[in-house]
Amino acid sequence: MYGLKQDWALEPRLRHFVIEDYQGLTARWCPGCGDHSVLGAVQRLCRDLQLAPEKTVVVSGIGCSSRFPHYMNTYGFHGLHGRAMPVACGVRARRPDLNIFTVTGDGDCCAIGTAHWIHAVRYNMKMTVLLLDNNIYGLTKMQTSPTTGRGQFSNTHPGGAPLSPLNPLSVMLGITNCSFVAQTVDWNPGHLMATLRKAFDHDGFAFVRIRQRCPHYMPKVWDELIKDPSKLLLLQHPEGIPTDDAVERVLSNRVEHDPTDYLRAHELAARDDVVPVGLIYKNPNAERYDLYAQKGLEMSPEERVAAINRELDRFTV
Amino acid sequence: MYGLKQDWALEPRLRHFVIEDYQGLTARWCPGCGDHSVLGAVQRLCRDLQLAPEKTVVVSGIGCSSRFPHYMNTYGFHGLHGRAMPVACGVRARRPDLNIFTVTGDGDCCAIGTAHWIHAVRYNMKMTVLLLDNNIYGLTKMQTSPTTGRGQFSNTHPGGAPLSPLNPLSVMLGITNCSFVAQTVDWNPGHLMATLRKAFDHDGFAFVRIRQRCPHYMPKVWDELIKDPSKLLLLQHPEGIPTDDAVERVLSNRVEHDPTDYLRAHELAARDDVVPVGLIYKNPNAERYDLYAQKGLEMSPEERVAAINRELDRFTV
Amino acid sequence: MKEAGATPASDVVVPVDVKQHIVEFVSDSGEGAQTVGQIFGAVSAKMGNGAWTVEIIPAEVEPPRRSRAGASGNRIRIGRSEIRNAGDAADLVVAFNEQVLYSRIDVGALREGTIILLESKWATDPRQSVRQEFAAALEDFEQRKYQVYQLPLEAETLKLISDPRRGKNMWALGVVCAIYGRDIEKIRGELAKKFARKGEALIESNMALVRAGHSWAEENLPLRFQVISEPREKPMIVVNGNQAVALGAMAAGIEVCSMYPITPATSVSHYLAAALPRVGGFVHQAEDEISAIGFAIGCSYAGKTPMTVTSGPGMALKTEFLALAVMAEVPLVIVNVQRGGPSTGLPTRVEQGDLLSALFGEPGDAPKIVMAPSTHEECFDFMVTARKLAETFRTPVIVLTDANFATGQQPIPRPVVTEDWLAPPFDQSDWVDGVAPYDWDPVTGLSARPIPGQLGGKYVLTGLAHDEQSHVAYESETNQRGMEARSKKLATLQRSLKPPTVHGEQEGELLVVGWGSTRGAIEEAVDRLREEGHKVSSVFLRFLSPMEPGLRQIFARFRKVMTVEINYSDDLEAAHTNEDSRRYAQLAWLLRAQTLVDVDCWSRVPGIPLAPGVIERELRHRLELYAQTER
Amino acid sequence: MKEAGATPASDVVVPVDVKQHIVEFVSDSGEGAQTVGQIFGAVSAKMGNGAWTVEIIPAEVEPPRRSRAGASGNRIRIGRSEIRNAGDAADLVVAFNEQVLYSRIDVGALREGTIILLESKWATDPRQSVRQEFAAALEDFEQRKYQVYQLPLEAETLKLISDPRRGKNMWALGVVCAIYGRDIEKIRGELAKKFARKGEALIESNMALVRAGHSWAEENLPLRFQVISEPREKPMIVVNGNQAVALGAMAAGIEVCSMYPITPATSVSHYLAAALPRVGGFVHQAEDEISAIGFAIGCSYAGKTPMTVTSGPGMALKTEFLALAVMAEVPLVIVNVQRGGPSTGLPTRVEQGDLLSALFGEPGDAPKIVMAPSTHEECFDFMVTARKLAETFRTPVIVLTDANFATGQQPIPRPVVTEDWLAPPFDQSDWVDGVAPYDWDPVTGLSARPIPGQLGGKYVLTGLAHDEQSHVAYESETNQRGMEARSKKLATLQRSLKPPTVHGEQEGELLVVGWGSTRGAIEEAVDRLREEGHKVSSVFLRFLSPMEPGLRQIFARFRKVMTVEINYSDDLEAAHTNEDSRRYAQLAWLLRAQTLVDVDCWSRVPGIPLAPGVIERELRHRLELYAQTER
Ligand SMILES: Cc1ncc(C[n+]2csc(CCOP(=O)(O)OP(=O)(O)O)c2C)c(N)n1
Ligand SMILES: Cc1ncc(C[n+]2csc(CCOP(=O)(O)OP(=O)(O)O)c2C)c(N)n1
Ligand code: SF4
Ligand code: SF4
Ligand SMILES: [Mg+2]
Ligand SMILES: [Mg+2]
Repeated sequence: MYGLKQDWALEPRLRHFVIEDYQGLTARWCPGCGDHSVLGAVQRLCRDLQLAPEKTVVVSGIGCSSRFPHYMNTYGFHGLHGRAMPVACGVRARRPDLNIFTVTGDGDCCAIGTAHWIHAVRYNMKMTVLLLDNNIYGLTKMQTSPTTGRGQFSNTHPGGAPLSPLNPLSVMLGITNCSFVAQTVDWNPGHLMATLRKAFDHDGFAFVRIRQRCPHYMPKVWDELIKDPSKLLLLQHPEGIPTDDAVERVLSNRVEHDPTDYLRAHELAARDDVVPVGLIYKNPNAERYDLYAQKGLEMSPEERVAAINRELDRFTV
Repeated sequence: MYGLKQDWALEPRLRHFVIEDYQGLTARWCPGCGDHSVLGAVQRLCRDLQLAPEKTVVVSGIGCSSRFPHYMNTYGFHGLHGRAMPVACGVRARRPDLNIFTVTGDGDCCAIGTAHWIHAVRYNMKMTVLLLDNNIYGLTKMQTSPTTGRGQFSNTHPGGAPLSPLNPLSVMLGITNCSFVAQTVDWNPGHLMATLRKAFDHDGFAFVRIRQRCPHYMPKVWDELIKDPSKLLLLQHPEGIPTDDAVERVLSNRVEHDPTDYLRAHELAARDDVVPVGLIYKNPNAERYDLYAQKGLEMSPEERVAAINRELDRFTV
Repeated sequence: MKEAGATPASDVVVPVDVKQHIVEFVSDSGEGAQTVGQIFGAVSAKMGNGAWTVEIIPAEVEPPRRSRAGASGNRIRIGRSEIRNAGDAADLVVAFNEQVLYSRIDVGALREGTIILLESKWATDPRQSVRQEFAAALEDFEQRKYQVYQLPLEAETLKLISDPRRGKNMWALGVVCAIYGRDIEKIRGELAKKFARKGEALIESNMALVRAGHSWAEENLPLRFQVISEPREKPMIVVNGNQAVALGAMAAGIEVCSMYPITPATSVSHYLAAALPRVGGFVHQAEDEISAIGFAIGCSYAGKTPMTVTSGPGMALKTEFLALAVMAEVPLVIVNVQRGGPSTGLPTRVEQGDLLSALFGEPGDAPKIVMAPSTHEECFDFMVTARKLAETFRTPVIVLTDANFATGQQPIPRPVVTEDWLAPPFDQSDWVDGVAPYDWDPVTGLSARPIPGQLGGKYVLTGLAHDEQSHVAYESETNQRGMEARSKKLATLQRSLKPPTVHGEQEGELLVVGWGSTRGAIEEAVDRLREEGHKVSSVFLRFLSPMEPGLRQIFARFRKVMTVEINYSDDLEAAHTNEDSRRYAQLAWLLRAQTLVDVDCWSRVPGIPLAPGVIERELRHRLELYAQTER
Repeated sequence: MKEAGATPASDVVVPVDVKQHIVEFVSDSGEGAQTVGQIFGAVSAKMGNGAWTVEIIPAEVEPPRRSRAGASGNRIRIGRSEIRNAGDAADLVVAFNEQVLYSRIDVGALREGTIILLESKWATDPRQSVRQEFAAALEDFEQRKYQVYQLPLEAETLKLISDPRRGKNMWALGVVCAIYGRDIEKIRGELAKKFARKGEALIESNMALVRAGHSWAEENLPLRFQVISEPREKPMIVVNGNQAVALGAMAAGIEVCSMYPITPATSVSHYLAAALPRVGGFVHQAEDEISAIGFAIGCSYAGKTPMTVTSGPGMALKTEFLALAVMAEVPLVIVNVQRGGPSTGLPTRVEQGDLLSALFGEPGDAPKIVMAPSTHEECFDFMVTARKLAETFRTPVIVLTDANFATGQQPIPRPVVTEDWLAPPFDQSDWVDGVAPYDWDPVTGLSARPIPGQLGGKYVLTGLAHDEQSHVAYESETNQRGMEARSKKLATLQRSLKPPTVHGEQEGELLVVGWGSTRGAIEEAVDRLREEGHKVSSVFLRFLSPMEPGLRQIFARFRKVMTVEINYSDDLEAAHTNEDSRRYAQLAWLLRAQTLVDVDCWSRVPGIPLAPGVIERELRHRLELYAQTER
């Protein structure tokens, strides 16, 4: 069962991928669920970038949103509730060659996964992270999540959620090494695609919070936001998410924002009158733990045996 | 084993407490350890406020700092590594009458305890929280903590810590409902006392990050800070931590800061050229989960039995 | 196949007398089969029948229509006397389309002769594919020897309302009520409860549908069954196991339920979230399961009475805090509504796979009390007992239920709640001077505990090894003494327990040992074999740690002892194992170690409850096997 | 009492020939007794003696001086042949003050006749209290019949350097080397290793102190012991168990150690943090233990070879991920350096309390491989085996060591590392078309796994119940099949194992069964009894899951079987339990369930290793007891 070839280098193959190459099992989300649009966008992104499916890994936790990997035709890891981040970081550690997408939900990421989320932001290992934030626990049938609005009915708070929602954007901005924080909505495919593309290209931990419709449990909450596009504030900047006419036509409420402006990013993230969409913050100078982790990857078996023998020398009497 | 009296009301007793009433077992920290000063300060605070020792609970996790409860002569809960917050929140839930201190270390709070810390800030239940931040894992003999400086030698990073430290202050400011964030140093007793006093009086989750000397493992790091008081930036404001002459004499590097100014708080928290000491942020309007948790506390046994019978009615055929 | 609508029933159909019958309603998710199934069960209970209602739940939130994956509904087993399990194959199934019916066929819920009342409209569906599927199914059903009656479900419903998806369930309910002679005015009461907030009009329009279905069936269906019932004397409540646990928790005086959502445990807290504020408590939804138990431990330390409730993956996360509760002797009730494992496993399905982890899950020696209710009544009662034991023995108590209980609904006598169940653990009078916080009784291991606020009781709780003063202690003797004290508590409890009662003869060929929700099914299987003259008895363990006494004596009276469980074991006849390596079912493992009796086992992990017929078949097989190998 | 300095030794003291001797160095923390103890052990090993060195560690970081709590140092047991445990009472103790010596007396480390070399300066300490304490101690020591020699430790050291706290340990080392005839030039080599970076001058000044001590002893002490040694042919390494594990990990090709600090496991990663980057890997210190194992699982899924290392509370936190690794068949080596439990327990102390939780800790059925090395060599070897088994059986493998191994140092033959141990689990050539990601072999349960990057191998790993394609599956049969496949793997491994070897006669009165670090002590105790003619043998299990085969056959050859373990069990003679309720030691429990043999046990939780003498006494007692009750 032990292999022969030491390196993971792949001979170049001439292949062209079409969208079907990225489609896995039939998605079983509710009709109208925002997860469908995100899935489509990620599949298009893979196609546009011609990512080799076998070099692509989608890691998730548990939740409606975390079923994502099953619907992709790539490698996938549908792990434990709240624990997508450590797994994804582990996959990255010694595999600089893989494309990694991490998909998580608001409960998965911001409740049970909080510690790993905070520290994954700090580790800043290269991967594209999608928070599918529907403001509710979907899979377990409508319990309050950290991002549920105050007063919102849920099965664990039939009298309404007692606390104002956690703001994942604000939280991340407070973390050292935070390098890429964007927000978009699942129902604007143009902006969603542009955001994913920018995130994928980012050299580090690129976090995209996607406001995601859950028509099954939260029809009202999402209807309001969708019907009134002026509730979205489009952030624009040459360094930010590029926007085209189609996007700008719908999102008329716009503002210039330099994503490297830390305080301005905080100010925007904290706004609760509008939903800022675009690149909130970017720090190209953040340290990358994956570069630290990959040290020694190039050593040959002979070099390693020799090095181990040098270690044994230290203990030899 | 079941009791008789239903309520927890205490008959008034005429008692006067002296410092010895708060002193428990002999503290076993290293000579010169900053934990000693914090212990002394907390004991003085209790004495000054004449807190009934039996109405006072000190909750901690595991670490050098978390041995704190043993050295107090009050009720104490020396729990699990990283888990002081949920226990303290549970103690508070149905006991508005108790004085609660939560003591934690930088590993305890900002590594393994991250999720509970973030959410405890959000719950904003009334208690005084002391983060004894020595930038290292003390008890387990010198491993990197999230607040360890980049490049610092430790036993898990003999080549130097690879990442810049997490900033607990910045993290907390990003959390909804964050209501009180202060910073002080263990070696300035005046400022320490004033900060603890202010924190104790706060109606909510009052978080004090105390820069704490660990002469045993990190003599250099702390020496530098102690020797050069200009490295500390004293925050002053009528709403902030009151400072007296003694404090001001040492801390000549001063600035006015309105603790309700959210963005300014972020700016100050993020500074790494100086250590701002004082009240960084305060939000008197934050929601309090303990008030939600205490509902129904006043119901009599008769009322409760009647209410349970009404519940049974719902299922009766 | 009978074309129901086309076969006018004779005016007087003589009802067939049956002891028990199993009825299922299945529809697409969202078509309301669950609602009417529950009502049918409740009305039957009200009329004095024994009843067991169990939900049929799709794995997805909004599965596609007309799909096997989408089947949603209820199975209701009613009987003359008490009904304690969901039974074998269904006698009558109402299906809103043929695809959802297939999902029931797939799990073996039907048998030759099962009566099927099937929506007829698919025969004329505009989509050819649908028409074909339907026709093929009808043919298939005929071959499978089901008795199919077609129902003009939607057509008749449309006569009364415009959106049949919101009413055909009620019409179908009317049909079934006609078949079983249910008192349809009792349905009114159930509808009134359900739609209380939505107003009288809705109740009336639903009643109209029920009546319409009823009349249609009386005129067009030649089916009548009679399950004789006697009106009850005592008031009954109809609850599923999770509701029984929640009600028991309130009756036990538990005022805080600290939890994190997880299937199939969440519904305990859903109900408590609504109910606890009314009885003076609240549900704390924590950020994760670790925090949930930590919060509960904090509450308990402060003298309040909390519980936590979870399932497999959540139990795993609670391991560390559970050990602290054992070590520092913090009273706490932990309910584990078991689901299919390991790992995420089968989240909505039943398993009894958490017994060994409940006993041995924590690194180090962590003796605690583990109980498993075996009836709905015990789901309620054991919460009260568990809380009492937790306080008295100063220990966590794990209550193991499972997804079978969680979704199975049953009428049970209405409990009479007393005030002393609610009493707080302690008053706040002064602590007796000089008594240590862990004043372990040398014989029983018991000690009283101080509560913050109690003058003179101050101590620092710790999870480190500690002496009677709760001071951290590294001495060998102290560590040994503390361990001993905690272990003694189990022996003390064990001495106060009675040997379990044997169901059936006190001696014989085979003794079946079980625990938890399989009781009804196992006893039914045993009774069937006994009726045939087999010398089979059964015994149920409700205490798993400590174990009830007298087992060796009981086992000695039977030639062979085996357990039947819903968890994994290597099969007795499996080729891959031998006596050296066979991995036994969890209770069997415990019994072997404790009694040294060669306890055999038959266990399976089907994700569904073991039907009495399945158990009966396996016991019969075992009897033959033992006869071959041992005589 | 002998006043050493005052008693000029005769010129030629004839050395007393001994088979083995136990020497201790104890000082205040920071005075360097640990350093010289280690050097003494290493030098003895170098000279060809058997040696076991164990640290004496205070519980606090900087304990007060001259306190029992502050004792820090080393015990070194040397012998003619291999030494495999720390032995009974010390033969000779060098103590830097009388208080630290008391801490050794408290744990029973001394006996009548033990030679004590005690710093003399306290007699003239300026503090009266100190003088009194010292005087009282000397008197007490006389009563306890110790042989006390006073050493002018500080006085002599001051002749060479100004801060005696930084040198008296070396002087003391010189003294002991003189007593045992150690080659002091060999010390130079050790010092050179230790102070390599600090320069030649420091090495020289230390050597000067060693020589001074040596000369002083030759002139002033009438003590000479000879432990005959033969120079080794093969090269040896001197390692503690944690170092052996770390070296084994590297030799096994493990390139990532993902961990969170916890005593007594951390030192594995301390060494690896320095060494792995040199051999092409790294240590990941995660934010907690959950993340540590999650990261390791991610590495392994991606085709790299990780390990995680922890102790009790950390194991508890890993429970959920461990179940995922079992369920989804992710190869992973988990080292648990056991400490005192439950909960935070005794963090620095030894226990064997995590056996049952290793086997049964996870909710649901989670079969995995569990191994326990019983020697230092096995600590190294089992890492290589564990990694191989993890890959071949596609499963997590738990390696149980403990705090006794962690701190006990021993010379073992230097392993010869081969390249194929390091080979990555798979090359990246294409996955064979049509082979499912879980293509469970129907007989063995084994299957090959695809690795991201492998063309044609794409699959989505899941912790839900799944079929061969790794598709989530709710069907009863699929769940049963998956469970069976995972269980079969253990049976497959079991078939490839040999029965364990019995130490001593193959049949007799009593068979002692053990596991883990107690091996050296148990076999020494058994040998002593055998020398007296008792028919006692012992057997050690290195595989705990699956268990090694043939146990029933072996047990059958002995009248009585018992385990000796360092964990809690209700005592055989304890008043509080009976046969129904007795809680057995962990291995005993397993053996009883699997073999149905009435396996007895004697176990204790002293937080310190079981000395051979203690075991010998208990075995003797058991032999008497059995003789009384059974004949
Ligand atoms: C340890 C553990 N706790 C709880 C659960 C139950 N659970 C599954 S998904 C989920 C929450 C899902 O919410 P979210 O992450 O927001 O995802 P969504 O379904 O909304 O996409 C919970 C609580 C679990 N599987 N494992
Ligand atoms: C679950 C668990 N993991 C690890 C440990 C080991 N441990 C004890 S204290 C500690 C870190 C202490 O660092 P910190 O919180 O900064 O406290 P300090 O000692 O510096 O005051 C660790 C890792 C533990 N006791 N429990
Ligand atoms: S419940 Fe909500 S999040 Fe889940 S699939 Fe349905 S719409 Fe999507
Ligand atoms: S190690 Fe550091 S933190 Fe711990 S007691 Fe010593 S000085 Fe204080
Ligand atoms: Mg969600
Ligand atoms: Mg620290």
